[in-house]
Amino acid sequence: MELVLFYAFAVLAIGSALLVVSLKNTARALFLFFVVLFGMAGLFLFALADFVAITQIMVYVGGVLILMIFAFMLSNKELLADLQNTSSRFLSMPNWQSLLLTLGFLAVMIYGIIEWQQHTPNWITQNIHKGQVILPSDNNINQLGIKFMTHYLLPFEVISIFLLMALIGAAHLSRKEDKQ
Amino acid sequence: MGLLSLLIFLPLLAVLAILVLPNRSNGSFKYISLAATLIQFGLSGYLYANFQPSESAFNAVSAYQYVEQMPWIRMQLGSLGTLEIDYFLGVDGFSLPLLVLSAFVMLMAIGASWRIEKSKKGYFALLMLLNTAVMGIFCALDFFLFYVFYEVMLLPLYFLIGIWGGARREYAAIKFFIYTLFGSVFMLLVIVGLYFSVQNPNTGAHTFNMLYMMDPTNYVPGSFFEALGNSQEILGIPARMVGFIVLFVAFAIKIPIVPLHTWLPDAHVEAPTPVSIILAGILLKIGGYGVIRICLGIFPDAAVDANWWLGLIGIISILYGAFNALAQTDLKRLIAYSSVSHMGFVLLGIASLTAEGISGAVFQMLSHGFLSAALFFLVGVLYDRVHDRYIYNFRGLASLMPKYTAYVAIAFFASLGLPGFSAFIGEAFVIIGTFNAESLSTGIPRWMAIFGSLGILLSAAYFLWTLQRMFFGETRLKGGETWANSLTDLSVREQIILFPTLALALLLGVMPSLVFGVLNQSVLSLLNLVNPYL
Amino acid sequence: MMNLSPIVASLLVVILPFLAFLIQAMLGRRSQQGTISLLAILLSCLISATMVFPKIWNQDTQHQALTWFSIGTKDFQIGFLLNNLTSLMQLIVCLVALPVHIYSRAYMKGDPGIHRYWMYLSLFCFAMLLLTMADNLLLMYIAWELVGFASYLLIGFWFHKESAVQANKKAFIINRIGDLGFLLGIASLYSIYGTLNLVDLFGEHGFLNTVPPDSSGWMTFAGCCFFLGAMAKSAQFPLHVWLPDAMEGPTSVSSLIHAATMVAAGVFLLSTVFPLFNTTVLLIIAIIGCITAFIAAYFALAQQDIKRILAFSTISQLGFMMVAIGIGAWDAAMFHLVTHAFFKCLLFLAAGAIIHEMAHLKAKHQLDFDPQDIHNMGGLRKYMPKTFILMAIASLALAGFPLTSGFLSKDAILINALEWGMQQGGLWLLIPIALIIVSFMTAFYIGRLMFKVFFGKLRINVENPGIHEAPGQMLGPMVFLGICSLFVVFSLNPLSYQQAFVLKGFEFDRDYTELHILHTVVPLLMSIGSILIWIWAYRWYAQGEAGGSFDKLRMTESKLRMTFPLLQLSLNQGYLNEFYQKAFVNSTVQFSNGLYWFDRHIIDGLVNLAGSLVRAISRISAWTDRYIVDGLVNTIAGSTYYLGHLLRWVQNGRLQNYLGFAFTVLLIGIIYLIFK
Amino acid sequence: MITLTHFLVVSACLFCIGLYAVLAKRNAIMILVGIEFIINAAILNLVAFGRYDKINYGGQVFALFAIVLAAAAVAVGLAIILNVYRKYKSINPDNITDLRD
Repeated sequence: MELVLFYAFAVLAIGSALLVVSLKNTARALFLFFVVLFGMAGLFLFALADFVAITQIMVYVGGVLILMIFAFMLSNKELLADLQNTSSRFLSMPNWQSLLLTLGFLAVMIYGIIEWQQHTPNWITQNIHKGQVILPSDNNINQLGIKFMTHYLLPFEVISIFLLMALIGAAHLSRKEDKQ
Repeated sequence: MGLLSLLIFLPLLAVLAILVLPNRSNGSFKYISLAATLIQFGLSGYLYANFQPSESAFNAVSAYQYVEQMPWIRMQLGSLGTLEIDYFLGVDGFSLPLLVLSAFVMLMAIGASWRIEKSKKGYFALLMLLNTAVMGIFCALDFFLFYVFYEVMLLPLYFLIGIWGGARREYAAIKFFIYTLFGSVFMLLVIVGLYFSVQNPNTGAHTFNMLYMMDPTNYVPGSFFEALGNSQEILGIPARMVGFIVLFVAFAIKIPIVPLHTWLPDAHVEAPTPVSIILAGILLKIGGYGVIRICLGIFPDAAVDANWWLGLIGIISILYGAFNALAQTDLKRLIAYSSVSHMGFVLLGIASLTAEGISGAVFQMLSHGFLSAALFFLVGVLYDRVHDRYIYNFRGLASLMPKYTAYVAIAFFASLGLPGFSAFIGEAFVIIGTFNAESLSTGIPRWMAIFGSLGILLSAAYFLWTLQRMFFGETRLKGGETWANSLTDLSVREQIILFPTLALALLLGVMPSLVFGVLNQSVLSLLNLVNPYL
Repeated sequence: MMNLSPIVASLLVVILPFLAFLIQAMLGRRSQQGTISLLAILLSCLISATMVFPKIWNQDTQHQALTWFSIGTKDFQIGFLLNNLTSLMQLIVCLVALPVHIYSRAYMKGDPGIHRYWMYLSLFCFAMLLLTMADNLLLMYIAWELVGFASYLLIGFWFHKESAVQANKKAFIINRIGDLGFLLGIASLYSIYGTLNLVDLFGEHGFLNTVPPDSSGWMTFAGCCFFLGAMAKSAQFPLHVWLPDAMEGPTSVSSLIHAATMVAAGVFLLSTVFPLFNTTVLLIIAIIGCITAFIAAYFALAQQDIKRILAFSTISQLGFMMVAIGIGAWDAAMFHLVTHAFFKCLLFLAAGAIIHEMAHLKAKHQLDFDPQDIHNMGGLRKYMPKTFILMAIASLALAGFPLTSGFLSKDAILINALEWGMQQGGLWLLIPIALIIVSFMTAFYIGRLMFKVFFGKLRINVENPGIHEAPGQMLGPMVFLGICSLFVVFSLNPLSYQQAFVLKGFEFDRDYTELHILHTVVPLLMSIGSILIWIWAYRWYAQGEAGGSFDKLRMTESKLRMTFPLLQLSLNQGYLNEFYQKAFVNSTVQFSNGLYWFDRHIIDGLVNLAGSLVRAISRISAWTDRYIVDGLVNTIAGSTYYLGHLLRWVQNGRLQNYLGFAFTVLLIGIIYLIFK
Repeated sequence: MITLTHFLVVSACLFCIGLYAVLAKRNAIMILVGIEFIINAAILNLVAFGRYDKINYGGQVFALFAIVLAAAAVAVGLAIILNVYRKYKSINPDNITDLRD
């Protein structure tokens, strides 16, 4: 049952992602992107990262996607072009060079994963032996909070500053330039 | 940083300032150049006033003053030993007057370029770069450094003639450039040869230090230019003679001698007035200076053997230049050929190897520096007004431009050796020295003095002819009324430039001790270097 | 008056005109009266006459020098040497210059360039005075050239007159030839004795032969060089041609420079360096002097320009002085120099006055004639009696009549020459004989001038010619000079030149014996001969057929010239000018043109040929390069180019492509790592 | 049993899809989306490996960091896209070839 659900989510995510890149209409693709993110959040749950999954949905769906849609709409010429495109082909033709490259990467990675399976890293086996793996019964959120405030305090602060900087930067970049 | 470095690199600062300033402020370039050169002139005057002649040998550091010596390039070249190039500056009685002359002529040149319109930034930057190079040449005591400055000098001149010149400027510029390069490339060979022949007695490394090159004991036994008992030959000519000839040719092109003079009329005619002034006032002196300092200093033995030929070349230059000047119809070309003639005296004086001759030669260089600069400036005045220099197109200018005529007449008479002006002292002592050479048995016969003196006569002929043809008589101009209207008399700026020049020529003519006081010891020590080979 | 030492006083004498020159130069047009110059020369004159000459003449020699500059181990000095010779010369220059200055104030009045005139005149005085007192040859040479320069300026004073500027050019260039001689003479002396100082060379008195007579070739050369210098300046044949042309300058200038002082500088120079001359040189001097005296007198015979007659007479008299030096009687030469200075100056000033009046006449009646042509004059005695008397005194002095100064000095030269000639014997007697003939010729041409100008009647036919006596400012100086032309100034005995104080100041031993008989015969012979010639000339010109009207005179003269080609030759100055023009000037010009052609086409041609040759070679090599070497290279380069072009396509500015390439390379790298 | 390999394969697929989007899409926003895919693939890996690190919770913590980074990247990226659009009136990267030689 668990495996079935996992596959379902995986297929959902990968399928939607394939659609996202294949669709000619950007508006649709962006909505499908939302589906991909949902799928991914589901997959996170299977990795016992419930908080990450929640954050994924909140940040991406609530923030990123909205932003993207806004941006898309602001570039209204593209929007028009896309709306006109609806009548023509539904799927865009794949770009063969990119496709080839991508498939090459996929092959290399699959090969890497297969190779990797033969010798699992030491720390994983050690942790499994010591039983130091996250279990579905663990209180993840609690632990995460503690870790953020103790062990990862510095990166946490740095990342918040960084986020602030990024937002200010984004605001600055996107402001309308003064006409001289 | 010593005073000489300051003197050399001050114009370079001006170059930087000119390059950094935006094109918008191109009115300030001339002021920057003027300020730099004025400071330079003051500085050189200060150096001149504080110079103490010393009786040291010509190849001793103590004979030079304001010496600056520091290692510049030290490179291990494996089996060839250490490459030893010094930043080595110093002045003696030969270079110091020329230094002051250069600064003064530069001032004149800047004054003459006051109204330049075309691309001021490049013009003044090049002018200042030239200034640096010229100062460096006169100060350098390291042959490598000398050569660097020597080559640096070519570049700005090429562009100054080639860009700001007259109708055939490209031809003239290229001719000038190739001529000079022809000499200096061979000079480089000799420099390298000398380098491998000379050792620094203190470190044992090969060196470019000129003073070491002047001491025969510093030569490596068996080396190509070995000074004592050298038996190397090229095509049957002794190696040191070859070195001497090659260096001499390099400098002789600059002097210039007949038959290597043909770049000069073209360059002068095509160059803009300030560049003509610099060419005549400074550049030609580098040739004479090089012959004295380097040819005589480093190869005194060869110089003693070759001086008969040097004298002959001097005579030929004097007479040939004078006769050619007589045949000219272009005023500027006339003055250019008169330069050839007057610089022939320099060579003759040097060749005489007498104190009178060499002093006269140096004095003649100074005097010619002032006077030819003034003459070219005067031609420039005329050319500015009507863009014509053809002698037959003018007549009776004296009534139109009395002040101008007065200046021209003074400059002409000063150039033709009227006593009271500097050229007289120079020419008279070259003749006296040359005549005296026979009694000192330096190998110059007396007939050379007699033939040389004919040059003085001819110079009177062509200058007076020009004066009579252009300035006296009833006013008749080719351009008629329009010319008569545009031929205004000298402006204040022009007088400010001309007056000190001619005043200096007069001052030097009346008080030659101003120069001889500084020069005399150096001449004597040079002769001490040469005399053992006589 | 203050009591200055003679050296300081003579410094003042020299400096004052120089100051005047400077002040006049600065004031320019603002000072036209010439007061400054006049004042300067007046003071100089006074100082010279009261404080220099009396203290030096026949007393101690004074010498003072400062080191001017040193070359090598030798010092060159600047200083004054005051002895009999120099103080006398200084006084003469002052005494002649002063009247000329005063005269000029009236004569040059109203000339637009008069400020320049005063400037040049002061410059000349300065240079001439410096010349007289220089204690070394270098300084003397400087002054020597400066007087030449001043003379150049003054000859060309009216610079818009073509003939004037031609004349001054000619004068300067010919003087330059002499200057070269002087310079080479200096150079030879310097190389023989190692000094140029007159005191070192000849001792304090300046005329002691302390230098051992060295008869080597170079001594002869040096002597000839100095003589060449004197030849040009003192207008000796064949370098005399500039002097007649120099008459283009104002007459006052001619009187001062080209008659009295500057042209005599050559004689002065030779007297100064007299001990240097060996017999060869002296003979050359005598011969040249004799030829000059004769030829110039001959040329003077047929001249029609009043100033040219006087100019040739000057040349002739200078020749006399040269002969005197050549025979060793340089004291006589100096004596003649002094007397000649006064009477020749007077002659010129008087001629100036006449020309002035003739020019007035010309301007007043708007006639077209040459105011200097004696054919246009005549009968002026009636209009200008005082001028006539003064000019007559001067003419008599020139012709050597008793009671004049010229009689004394000319006799001195003639008698010395005869004594010398008898000593030498043979052909050398020709020289004194020639001199005697020249004396008669002198009497003739000056008589011709006098009679043509002052006797008969005015040949310009106008009613009421309006010619009158010269103004007082011009007459005064002339009177002074007239007095100086009389014997009393020089000797109390009008008949014996040996009593003259000038000669007494220069006593020295002669090489030849004195013949007493000559001292009575020669003056007598000369006087009688001259008087006879004057009478003949008077009959011929004043009363005879030539005394008539202008046309008649001209006809007679031209007829005469037709019959006597020698006269034609004389009028044209022996065609020497034409000869020089053809032989020297034109050939020099042609030679220089040829040389310039050579320069342009051969030397520069060679350079350009070398250039073209290099270009031709480079063109061949360029061809080889382009089609052979470059063919190869081009193939390589071409393939590189296409390869590069291929790669260039990578740089298409599309970020995605860049990324794609990056990933491709990454992929290839990974695959490589996997398969390694 | 869901093994680590499952996650890795899924993330590899997603990464490749993202890569394709980045390389091939002709719309800057879609490129951004592709980048998000790649980041998500990485997050998935982090989370998957994070299961075996209970002590530090490194995987999940860094997953969270990565999400934040992605959000920041998107913000900045979109701002840049907007500016580009303003300047070129296009967000097709093919039209923006200022880097061409």
